[in-house]
Amino acid sequence: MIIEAIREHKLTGIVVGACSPRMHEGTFRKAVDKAGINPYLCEMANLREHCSWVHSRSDETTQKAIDIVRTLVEKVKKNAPLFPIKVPVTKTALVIGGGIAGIQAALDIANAGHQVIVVEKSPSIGGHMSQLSETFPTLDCSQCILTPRMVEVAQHPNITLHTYAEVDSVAGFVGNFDVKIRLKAKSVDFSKCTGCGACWQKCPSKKIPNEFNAGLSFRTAIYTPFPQAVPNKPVIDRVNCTWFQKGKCGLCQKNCPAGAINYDTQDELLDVRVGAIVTATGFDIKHSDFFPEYGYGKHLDIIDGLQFERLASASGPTAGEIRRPSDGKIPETVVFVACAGSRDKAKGIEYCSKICCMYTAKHAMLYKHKHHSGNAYVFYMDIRAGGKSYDEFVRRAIEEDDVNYVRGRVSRIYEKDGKLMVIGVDTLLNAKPVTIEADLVVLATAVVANQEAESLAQKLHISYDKHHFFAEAHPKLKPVETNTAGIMLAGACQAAKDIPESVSQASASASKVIGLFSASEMTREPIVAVVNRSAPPVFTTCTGCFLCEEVCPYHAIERDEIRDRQGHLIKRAAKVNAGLCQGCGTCVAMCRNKSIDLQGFSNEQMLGEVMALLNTPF
Amino acid sequence: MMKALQNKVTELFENGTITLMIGFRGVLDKFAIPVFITEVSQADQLIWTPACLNNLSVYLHKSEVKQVGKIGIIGNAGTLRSLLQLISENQLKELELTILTINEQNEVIVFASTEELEVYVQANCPAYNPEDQALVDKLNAMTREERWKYWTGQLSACVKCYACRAVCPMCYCSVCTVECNQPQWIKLSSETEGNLEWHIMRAMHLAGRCINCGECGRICPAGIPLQLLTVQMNQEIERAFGGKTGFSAKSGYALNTFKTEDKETFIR
Amino acid sequence: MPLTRSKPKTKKHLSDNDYQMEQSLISSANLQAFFETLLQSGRIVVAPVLKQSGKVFFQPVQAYSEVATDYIQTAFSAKSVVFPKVETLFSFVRKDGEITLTDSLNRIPETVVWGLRPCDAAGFDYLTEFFLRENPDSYFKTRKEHTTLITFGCKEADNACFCTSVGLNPGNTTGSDILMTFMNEECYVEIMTEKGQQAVALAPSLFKASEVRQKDAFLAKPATRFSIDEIKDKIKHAYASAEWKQVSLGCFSCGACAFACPTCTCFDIQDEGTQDKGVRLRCWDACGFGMFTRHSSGHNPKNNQTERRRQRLMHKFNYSVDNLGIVSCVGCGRCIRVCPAHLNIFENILSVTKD
Amino acid sequence: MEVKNSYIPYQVRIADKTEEAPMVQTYRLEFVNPSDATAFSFKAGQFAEYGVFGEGESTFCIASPPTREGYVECTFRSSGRVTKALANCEINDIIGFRGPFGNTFPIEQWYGKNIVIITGGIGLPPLRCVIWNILDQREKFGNLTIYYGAKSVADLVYKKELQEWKERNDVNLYLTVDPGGETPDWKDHIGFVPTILEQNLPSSHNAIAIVAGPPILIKLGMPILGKCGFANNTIYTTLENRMKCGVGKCGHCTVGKTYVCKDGPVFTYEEILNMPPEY
Amino acid sequence: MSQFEPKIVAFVCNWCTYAGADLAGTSRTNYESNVRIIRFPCTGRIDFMLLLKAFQNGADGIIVSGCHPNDCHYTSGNFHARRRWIVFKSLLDFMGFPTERITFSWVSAAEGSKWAELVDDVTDKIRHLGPFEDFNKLDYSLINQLNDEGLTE
Repeated sequence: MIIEAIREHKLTGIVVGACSPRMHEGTFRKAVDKAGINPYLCEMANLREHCSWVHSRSDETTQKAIDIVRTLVEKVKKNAPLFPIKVPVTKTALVIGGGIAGIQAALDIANAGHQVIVVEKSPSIGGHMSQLSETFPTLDCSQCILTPRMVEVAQHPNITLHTYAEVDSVAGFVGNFDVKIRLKAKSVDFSKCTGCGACWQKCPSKKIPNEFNAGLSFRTAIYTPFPQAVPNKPVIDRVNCTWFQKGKCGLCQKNCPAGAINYDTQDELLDVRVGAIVTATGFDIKHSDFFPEYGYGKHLDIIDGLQFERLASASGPTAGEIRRPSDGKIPETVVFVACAGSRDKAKGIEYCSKICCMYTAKHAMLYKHKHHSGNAYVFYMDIRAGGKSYDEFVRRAIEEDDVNYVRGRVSRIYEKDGKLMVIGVDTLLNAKPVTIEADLVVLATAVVANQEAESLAQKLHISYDKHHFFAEAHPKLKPVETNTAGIMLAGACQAAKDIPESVSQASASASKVIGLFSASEMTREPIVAVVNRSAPPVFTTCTGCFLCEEVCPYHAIERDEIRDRQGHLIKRAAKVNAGLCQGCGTCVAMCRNKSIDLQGFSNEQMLGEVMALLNTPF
Repeated sequence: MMKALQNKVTELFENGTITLMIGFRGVLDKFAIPVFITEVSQADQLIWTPACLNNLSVYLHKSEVKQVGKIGIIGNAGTLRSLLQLISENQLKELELTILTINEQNEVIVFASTEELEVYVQANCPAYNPEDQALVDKLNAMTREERWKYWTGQLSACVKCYACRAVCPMCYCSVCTVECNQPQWIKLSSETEGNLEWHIMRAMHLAGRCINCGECGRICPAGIPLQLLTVQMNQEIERAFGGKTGFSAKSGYALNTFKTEDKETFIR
Repeated sequence: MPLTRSKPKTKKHLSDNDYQMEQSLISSANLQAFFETLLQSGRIVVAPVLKQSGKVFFQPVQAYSEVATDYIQTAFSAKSVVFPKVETLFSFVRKDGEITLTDSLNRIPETVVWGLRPCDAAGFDYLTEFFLRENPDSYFKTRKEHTTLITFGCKEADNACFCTSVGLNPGNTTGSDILMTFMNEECYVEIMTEKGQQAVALAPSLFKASEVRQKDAFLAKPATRFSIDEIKDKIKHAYASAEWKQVSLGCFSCGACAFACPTCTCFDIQDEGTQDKGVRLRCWDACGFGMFTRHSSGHNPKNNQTERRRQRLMHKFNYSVDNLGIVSCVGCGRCIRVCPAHLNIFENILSVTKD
Repeated sequence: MEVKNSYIPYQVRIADKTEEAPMVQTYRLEFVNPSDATAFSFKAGQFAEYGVFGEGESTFCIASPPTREGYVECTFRSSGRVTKALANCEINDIIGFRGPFGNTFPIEQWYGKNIVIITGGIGLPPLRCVIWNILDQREKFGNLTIYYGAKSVADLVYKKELQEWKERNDVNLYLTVDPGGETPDWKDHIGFVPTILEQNLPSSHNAIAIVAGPPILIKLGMPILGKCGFANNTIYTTLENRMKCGVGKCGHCTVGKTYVCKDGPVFTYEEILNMPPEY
Repeated sequence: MSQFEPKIVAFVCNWCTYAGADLAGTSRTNYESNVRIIRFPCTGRIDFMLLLKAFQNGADGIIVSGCHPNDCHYTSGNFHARRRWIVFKSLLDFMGFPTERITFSWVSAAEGSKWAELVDDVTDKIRHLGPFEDFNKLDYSLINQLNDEGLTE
């Protein structure tokens, strides 16, 4: 109908008297566009929410409606046709984090034919998944399915892998982020290193807790985190290296056949320009030392889930045999405690860690498979096994592998002549207190955000929740974007997730990136500020005081130098980077001589509205 | 002391430090007259008396002056402070400037660096003129109706000659808001309402930038004490956000920063 | 013998009226009575008033007590009575496509300006020539017709005064309707025009006839800075003088001089209000403003202060002579007193005409 | 005697609106009040003040010839507050019109002479008035040669009429656009007007020349004509300084002692040479 | 003649207060109809001159409202605005302008009811203050001075 009206009356501006522009501005502007008129010549008069719905007396309401329309008519008269802003897109993606989510995202984007840069802070990619023994619900070996992917990343022609590296700073905006990557000094020249391993075999400092094995074994100062590491080349952990601490030793250098060891390497800063960023920095877990009631992790045989994964893992410290850390005995009774910390306001972690129910069941199952005579108890609050063949999996644990599920919390664990007394309540058996003498206790400790999450979020200008999980742009409709355009989320950095979820979110964010890269230019809303430019001899009214620079929350104000044909500087003036500007207009109100104006809310438009709203004097 | 000044300037000319000296010459009634010296021979015109009131830094915005190249300028307290403020607002970048002053002890000082200037200013230049202070307090003591009557009465005499703007070192916009007519922010006619509008806007634009040299009030042909507006503004800003203007080349601008804890008692 | 201004014999001057001037006397004591008669006559009386700023301004007064007596010169001239700083040319209303215009000419009141200086009165003379000789200006015409000028000769002058340099003097009658000169306890009254006569006729009893008197002894003797005839001649060739740059360097390009000046006539025409309802105003403008001559294209014929200052001075001493036969500077010295940069017009004129 | 108040505008109605070039419009204006229409008359070269009530007035010449009565036409580029407001007017809107102001081209003195017209961009409108004035009484004049150029093909105004003039064999038209302003199908000259002029010098025999356009064109064009034999008093131009009152009072348009609005806008090169270069 | 109905102009930001007013609408909260809303992208965009213009053109009261601190859609617009208001208000106070006619407020997108209350309160307050005439009372050029009874000061 509007379209017809436009065509019939050759309209040059449109005011739609209807509902809130916040709701349907887009709709109507599209319609206007169809009619061949610049969409930005259409404004909406909010006659519903701001008028008819809130006032009873009809005469007043009508008067107000008239005023509102008149006001917007004045505005529209001053509207200028605007055109979407085109920003060139650098078709290279940055993936932060080399866990399964990062790997998946990187591969998807790379396979779509775009360049990808992967940054991983530890010496190898793989993340937590590489530590797992087997995965629910299929019980297939974690590394068996992960390692090929890791290798694929390393060998993919479109992927540049930076391990032992971190993001130092991020500038720029969607389409063109300028990222500084800090390549931490490895002290090993990877171009020479053959990965033979001579160095770490000779390394004297051998008593460093092995992160990969969750502290259940030791590693050397020069090390590769695990046998299947990618890249499978060592780095020197300078904090624990005698050479760097005491200035002597140098055994590794002496013993390196390739002469790859170089103690003098420094951190390097690498500048890259990327069009989009996928953050896949993953999660951490709480450790047993977090729980006073479980003895602050003093007792070696109270371990967390990851440690159990390593015990159960064929590549683990016990070569897959489940032996308790204290004395290496095979435990007869193992108690698994679900929701250790999670869903516990008192501990400041209200949320559910989501994966524990499943991996606890898996752990119990693995234990029973390896030690049929043993007893496995699981203390749980309730079982959350939503997901494809998840519940079946838990049932199997209970029914086929007769794991004893006790519904209740564990209030306390203490040691009594070599046994761990697990005090809990069975809420199903009319809240009868139960005590179990255990040899090993496995806490399904809460999943928490990565330690560096907050500082990274600040570097990226993305928001995060109070638990430091990164915030998605919209909980339902934009689950993988952040509210900073061009930055996506994948995996557990956004919230606790299991592998399949992480992978699918990774693919989702990859597809967002690929979508962004599908065009060489990206278009943005033209509601941005502009600094006037005019013909010589005026050039611009801006006097270059740059007091606007400071107010811009997006650093969109740039310093421009206006030169004549001979290249002599005529004046310095502000210039708005349309790619960065989000159109808040704070600079406009700031500018003393009105050299900056905001398209769509220009001085003329706003003043026009004010003037129209009120009857003028005389 | 004047001799010392003249000799110093002669020296500066001869060693090629400056090609133009902005200073003061002979007195007509109670006023020293700004003078632009381009040849050594004229150096003997220079004087320095309590009558040297003009804020010469204003001339640094004039294209005719900028073109001359190496400029020497002698400053009273107001001038020196405005120079610092102007530097902090990126206005003197292109200029080769040699800044002189004459201190309490009647010694000629040539500032070697902005830092030196800062030190001197912080030590020797007052933030406010006590008389303005007194007037401001007097006004604040009035009822709001009295103040309204006072200002509208004063401003009814304004003829919009823009002398206040012309002598203001901080009014350096190449095109002033009154001159941009799309939209026409300020009425050009000089009737009280339009005058009020103009002076409110001017005070707002100078709030937190004005260095209180008081020139606007001193030279107003209609005798309106305009400087009081900005004195009040600066004091308010100092109270609310801290910081003084014109004492450092890096003094920020109170209105383009904020603290999350800024007072908001007046906001409901 | 008082000087009168040299006028080209060719053109007859509008201000030359055929009224035969009369002299009379009024005692200083009776001045107040005369003043009050004028007030009572319903005329608006504009007189010098001392403001707290220490400056004296012309403004409408209600009582003789408000009138300042001890002043050399008012800050602004009285031209605003006939050429207001803001003047409504007409107001307009748009109603369903039709537009109605109404001018304000009929609202102009009968006014007396009291306490002008002879230089100001001479200024009115120039204004009359300027506004009425060619394309007569209705607004000025009406106001002038409704205005009576009562001038007081100057007892003292300061060193900004230079009327004697432009062919005037502290006792000259040009432009006045009545010129009063204090002579001890008496006030010598020269009634120059019919309007003057009408004013006096309001209170004839206060005046007594008098013979022609010599005023010079009772008048100030401002310094003479130059010979006007010499200047008028020399300035014809001064356009190209290199001195213009020097004399204009100090200029801040404000409008103070033009707005204080009794003979500056530049104005701007502006609309205020909306397209449906508003007024068209004319308000003072000044040739010193940077935007004064700027085209909308950005091109500016008088692009720097040198050219603009030259325009103003050349206009006063050369152009207006060529156009109207009058030096349009009356030597009141206001521009010197108000100039923020303390530029001095007679100094400037001398330096651009030297050698 | 009662003088006409020269500040009270006539009311004129926009009868027609043509877009000549980007931002350039031609309005045909008719007097609202018939008596005004009969009272009104003007001559080639005069200008007027066109006002949008509430926004202000703007100055441009009358672009239609006096030989066509009952209406006036004006052509303007929207650049400032007033011209923009003017451009936003619709057909049948009423605007203010003050004029005619200024002196005129001495058309009558040119009878029997060859006419050379040199103009650029938005300088054509004032001369369009002259051109039609001549064409409407073609027999009274000798050859008519027109040099006209603009920044680009799009910026040429009166495209239809240019076409018409081109086709007439009694008009000799040199069309040009600045280098870079041409379109693929552009057949005419490329280059700045003065250049084209120098390449095709007109004969000064029994001829008068009129130059109008941006100041630079006037400053460059007139000497060239001088070189090819035009006497300074046979070269005319029309100046367009900023104007407000139109009656020699407001002081904006002064060039030295000259008020462009009442002593001009039409000047001979001779007169120009005696003025300070303030236009 | 019914009681005086003030004209109130509300300068609001698009993301919080405007949305808040929308909410008031969708939840059918009834409030005074004296207010006219002008929508800005952000309180940071609101130029103090506009407030002045509104009063000049006959507004009796003004509401300026945006996001609560830290909630600004553009992170800091409202903080800058807040500073500007502090200074502007104190200038107007100093010049004797009746600043009680300007109400600054934070109204979030969720505070439909607060918006309604705000409008009602302000309308009520301005009703008591009466129409704003200080500007109209001002003398208008010398010609009017001459016609007026005497002068200010």
